[in-house]
Amino acid sequence: MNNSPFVRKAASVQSVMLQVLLALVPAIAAYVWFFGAGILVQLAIASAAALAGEAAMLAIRGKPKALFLTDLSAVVTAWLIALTFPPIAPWWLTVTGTLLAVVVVKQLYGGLGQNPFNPAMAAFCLMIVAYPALMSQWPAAGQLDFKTQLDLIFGGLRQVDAITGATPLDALRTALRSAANPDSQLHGLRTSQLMDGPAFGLLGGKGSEWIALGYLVGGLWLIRQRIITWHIPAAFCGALFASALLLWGMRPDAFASPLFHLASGGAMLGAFFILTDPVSGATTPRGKLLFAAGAAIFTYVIRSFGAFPDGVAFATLLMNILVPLIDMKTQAPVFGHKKD
Amino acid sequence: MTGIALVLGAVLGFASIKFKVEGDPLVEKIDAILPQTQCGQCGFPGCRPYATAIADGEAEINQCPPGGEEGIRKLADLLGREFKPLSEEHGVEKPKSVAVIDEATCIGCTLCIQACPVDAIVGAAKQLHTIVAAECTGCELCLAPCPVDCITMEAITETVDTWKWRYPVVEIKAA
Amino acid sequence: MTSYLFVILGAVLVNNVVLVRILGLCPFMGVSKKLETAVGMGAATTFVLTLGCGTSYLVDHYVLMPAGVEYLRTLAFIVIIAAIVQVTELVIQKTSPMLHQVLGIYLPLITTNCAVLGIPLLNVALHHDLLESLLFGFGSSVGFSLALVLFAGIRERLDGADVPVPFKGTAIAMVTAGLMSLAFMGFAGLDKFH
Amino acid sequence: MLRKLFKFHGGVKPQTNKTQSTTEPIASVPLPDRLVIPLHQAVGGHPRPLVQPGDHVLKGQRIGGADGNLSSAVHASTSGIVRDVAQAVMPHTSGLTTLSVIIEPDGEDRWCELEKVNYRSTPPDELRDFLRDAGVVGLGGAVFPSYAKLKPGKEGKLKTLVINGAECEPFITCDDMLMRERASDMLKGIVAMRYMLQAEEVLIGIEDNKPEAVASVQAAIKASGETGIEAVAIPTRYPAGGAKQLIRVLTGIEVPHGRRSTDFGVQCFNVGTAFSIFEALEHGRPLISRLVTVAGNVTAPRNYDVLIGTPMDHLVRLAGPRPDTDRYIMGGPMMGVRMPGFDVPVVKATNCVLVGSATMFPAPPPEMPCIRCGECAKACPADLAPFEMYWFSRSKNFGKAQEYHLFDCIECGCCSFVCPSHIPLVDYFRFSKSEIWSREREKESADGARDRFEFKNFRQEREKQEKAEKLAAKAAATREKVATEGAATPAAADGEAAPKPKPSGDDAKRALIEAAMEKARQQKAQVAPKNTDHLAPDVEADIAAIDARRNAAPARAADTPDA
Repeated sequence: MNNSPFVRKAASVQSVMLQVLLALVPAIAAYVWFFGAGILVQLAIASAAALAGEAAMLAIRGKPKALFLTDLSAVVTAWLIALTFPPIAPWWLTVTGTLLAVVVVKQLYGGLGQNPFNPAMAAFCLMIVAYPALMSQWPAAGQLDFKTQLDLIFGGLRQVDAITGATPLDALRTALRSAANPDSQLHGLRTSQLMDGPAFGLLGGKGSEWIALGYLVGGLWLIRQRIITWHIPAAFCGALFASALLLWGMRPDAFASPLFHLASGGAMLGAFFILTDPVSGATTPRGKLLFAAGAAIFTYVIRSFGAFPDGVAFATLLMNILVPLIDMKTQAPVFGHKKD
Repeated sequence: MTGIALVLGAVLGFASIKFKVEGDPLVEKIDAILPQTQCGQCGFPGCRPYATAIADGEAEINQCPPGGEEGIRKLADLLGREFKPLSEEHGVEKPKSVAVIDEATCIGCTLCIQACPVDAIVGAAKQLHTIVAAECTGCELCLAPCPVDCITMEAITETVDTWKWRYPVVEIKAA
Repeated sequence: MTSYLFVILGAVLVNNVVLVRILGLCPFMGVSKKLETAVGMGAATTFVLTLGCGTSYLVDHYVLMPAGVEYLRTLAFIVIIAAIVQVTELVIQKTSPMLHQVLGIYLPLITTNCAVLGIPLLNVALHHDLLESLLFGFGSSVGFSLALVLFAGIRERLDGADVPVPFKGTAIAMVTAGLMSLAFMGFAGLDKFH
Repeated sequence: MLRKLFKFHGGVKPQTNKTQSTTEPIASVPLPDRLVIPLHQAVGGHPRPLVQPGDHVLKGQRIGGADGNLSSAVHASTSGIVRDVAQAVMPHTSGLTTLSVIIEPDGEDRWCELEKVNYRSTPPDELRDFLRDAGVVGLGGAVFPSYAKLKPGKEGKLKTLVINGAECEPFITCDDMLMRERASDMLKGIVAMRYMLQAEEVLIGIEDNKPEAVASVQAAIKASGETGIEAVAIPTRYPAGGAKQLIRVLTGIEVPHGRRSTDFGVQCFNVGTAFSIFEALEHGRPLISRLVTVAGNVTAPRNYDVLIGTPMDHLVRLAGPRPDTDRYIMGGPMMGVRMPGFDVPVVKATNCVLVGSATMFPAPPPEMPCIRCGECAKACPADLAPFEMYWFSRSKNFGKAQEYHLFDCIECGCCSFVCPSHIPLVDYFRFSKSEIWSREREKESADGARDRFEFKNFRQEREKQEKAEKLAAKAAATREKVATEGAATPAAADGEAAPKPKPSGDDAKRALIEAAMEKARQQKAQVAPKNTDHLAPDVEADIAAIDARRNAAPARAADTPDA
């Protein structure tokens, strides 16, 4: 029989994870609206792979399967993977990434709650390092119908270069670098001119900026539900905005605007859903601020100067490395030991 | 090449004189981990000599039965050595106990008093001896010298003051 | 001035000696169980490597090259490093016997730490001047210390994790090192930018 | 006038379940057949028994004397015959026994002669002794001897005396009922305490879910005409009734772990304690009864005035326990202690007997791994990081757990209450704490053993040396004698053989000591094994007899299997 307390609040890991999944729905809706239903297929593939991988590991380790499969943590990881991978990534890429995330990055560390790295982001990094081409092909909004997407996902059609381009982030960076080059035909063009193409929308990529809005809405709802705190999103957005503002303010022609950075790529997803993963993220209030601000700066640096299309995933992993030290050094003073 | 070697040799020689090491605080740290039963089961005449031997690399860390597995773990941790199970030739880990003198049989020979390494037995020649239970380390060194075998070891029973909360049992219903 | 900064930054992050160049894995795995020892090892290595880079540059330029015996470079560097390690060991033994005990065999093994030999050799290969050599050595060793300390932080926490038995200890540490290395790949391309 | 109140971090709001037991006034309990009064009921030393089986005792008669620095007396709760002074199961999770006085009531309930005290004309030290002998201890649950807390700090006076009527635990209403029904008597106790502590102001903190109690206390204050005493309604949030949290709410002061609150000019007592101090001073009645809430899985939850030592099942029967009752909990659902049985006695710490069943307090869902969500840290009223403490407690890394201030944990249960992974966090902390305490005890005894061992070695060394010196002196004397004699004989060789009159040469001295020590060693070697040889004849006879017995024993043992 248990000891005190004998009463508990009705709360469970499952309900936490379920609410995170629900919060992703607006963004997914926007995704489907602008880019077609292919993403739903990806979500299904990833979920199935995650559950299968988790079930296999639980079976090998002799852990109760029903308990841990229904906690939905694997599904959250799967959805994050599906949402960060290109929607037309071949199925085996999604499956491999998901399995790596669940089996290696999560279960080898002991499963739920014990992984120092964010499984979804580790999977993204692994895949983008291993298959840079496949991981960088994004269709433009409304470009591909569902049939073509299915063909791309399940093989067959593979002359993707003709129909897809880089992400708006990548495209703009390349364009900006070209604009800086006197030999290029883009030389001398302003950022606004560079963003005039069909791939760009009001702030970021066409369509993708609405998805970012979806993440923002879902994330704010999570804060209201007290699933996440304001610290990480605020610090991430603030630091990303500030670092973008700094360089854009100095050279508006060479760098993208702060709002573009916020509305593009994985910024919103990262701020509300990825960096807020409590397992691999910092936990103290001050630690969360540091953690998210650091991630934002790394994100910006990698986006602007690095070799990869987006920096959120790498920045997350980099900050994950720092988490034990951040947590250790930012412990709040306890009752009676405060200095005020 | 030889020149370089000579110069470096000179630097080394100078350094070895300049930074000569005296004393060994490590022994203190090891000694602090040992249970201080002074039982000699490790093969050394007391805990401190054993600590010195460990520090000098002359003894293994798994020779102390009263310290048990946990003691070995702590030593391994301190010294950055690998954990190894208690060496069987030095004894087995037993529940902590104290020696009790059967006062009906004791003849007052004082042999146990001389044997006790921690002065936990009081008494005088030809008088009953008693063990101060609070000071007894349970080393069993008094058992052998007693000519009338009147000393026995009794496991310490739990009282409210020494009662411990158990490690929470993780009950996961198998699915 | 900026170029020197980039030498350091490049050595610390972009071409991190452990996580990107995969040098010096022996102490990286061996002395990272505890934060304290990792910090000590990092400091010792930083000292040895920085000093080693400077000394080996001087020896290379003013002894070996004038004498035309560049083929003795590796040998000479090893001897220099060995001597510096010896001195370091004596100093640590004197100033912090606990650290000396805890670092144990890994302290003299700094001698054979491939990072410590590799960085001076890289200095030669990259045609660094004296200041650059020193900065490169310093940056690399700071990168080494950084990786070591961060790794130790994670490993301390992993101590309490319910890692599957076959992966406990070094195995999961290797996986972790791999993932850290992956994270550092994010810096790829940064050094080319300036 | 509205007082500025402060906030403590965290806290939770469990269902209070208090209204059920406040509908009826406090009731008395018929005498049970047997009272089991544990001698050790309060923090501090174990009181020694003052009665023997067969003694007749009167109500209020002291049966256990305070022992040692911090200890409190124990009294017979009614008149009757002492049946036994023996080990009995105590109301503690462990189910261990403790020395208890078992009294069979004679039904007369006759008081012994009671001695009253006028606290204003008695020196404080005597007053404290009086309260110690009256067995007054903190009735909030910690049962700390009150006399030890009734000392003002270094300055000789106190800023604030905090009286704890917050009663934040769900289900419990005994303080509420006390304040409703006995406010004026309680106030007199408070006035006495204020006098002893020389407190400038008195703040009575009451959670605002008890408006009747607040009104009653305020009326009593008004009626008494005392100034500087105020009943303050504080926001209802568990654990506002924790002493540290209440002090924080009322005064803004945070008393750190391990520090005395008087150092900060504050002291805190429970309302029940105030009442029993009144009883002791005004009527001379020692602490032999207390108010106990019976609630939970019973048909008629209610408060009772219960004699200390009354078996819990005797008490619970009055409230009508439901048939599926499977446990009693002493205290509330957040911090209460599961009882090892139903017949354990009510003691001074028993503020509530919470009757439980599997449906009322279901077992927690299976424990999941910690996901570091930080809910526990948000709920912790001590600003701790429970998930970090848990992480290291679980892996038995106690040093690290302590680095995260394990011992600042007050075990209020908020963290376990909110944990979405259903981890029994408090159990892990209790485990770690008792493990650390046990290690500290071991360490202490190890240090003592080391000291004694080293002293013994030192002593042996000294004895050896003294002996050697004595022998050396003797030898020197002999040699001197020889030398003087030798000087008379001219044949004696000079130099090495002839010792100087005063052997100042180091070599000679060392040689001498060595020789002496060698001799001592030999002597010792000779003596030691023969220790039993030189015994008195009667002892030898004893040994022979014992040896014979011993030899006979195995023989008998060997015989038995054959038989």
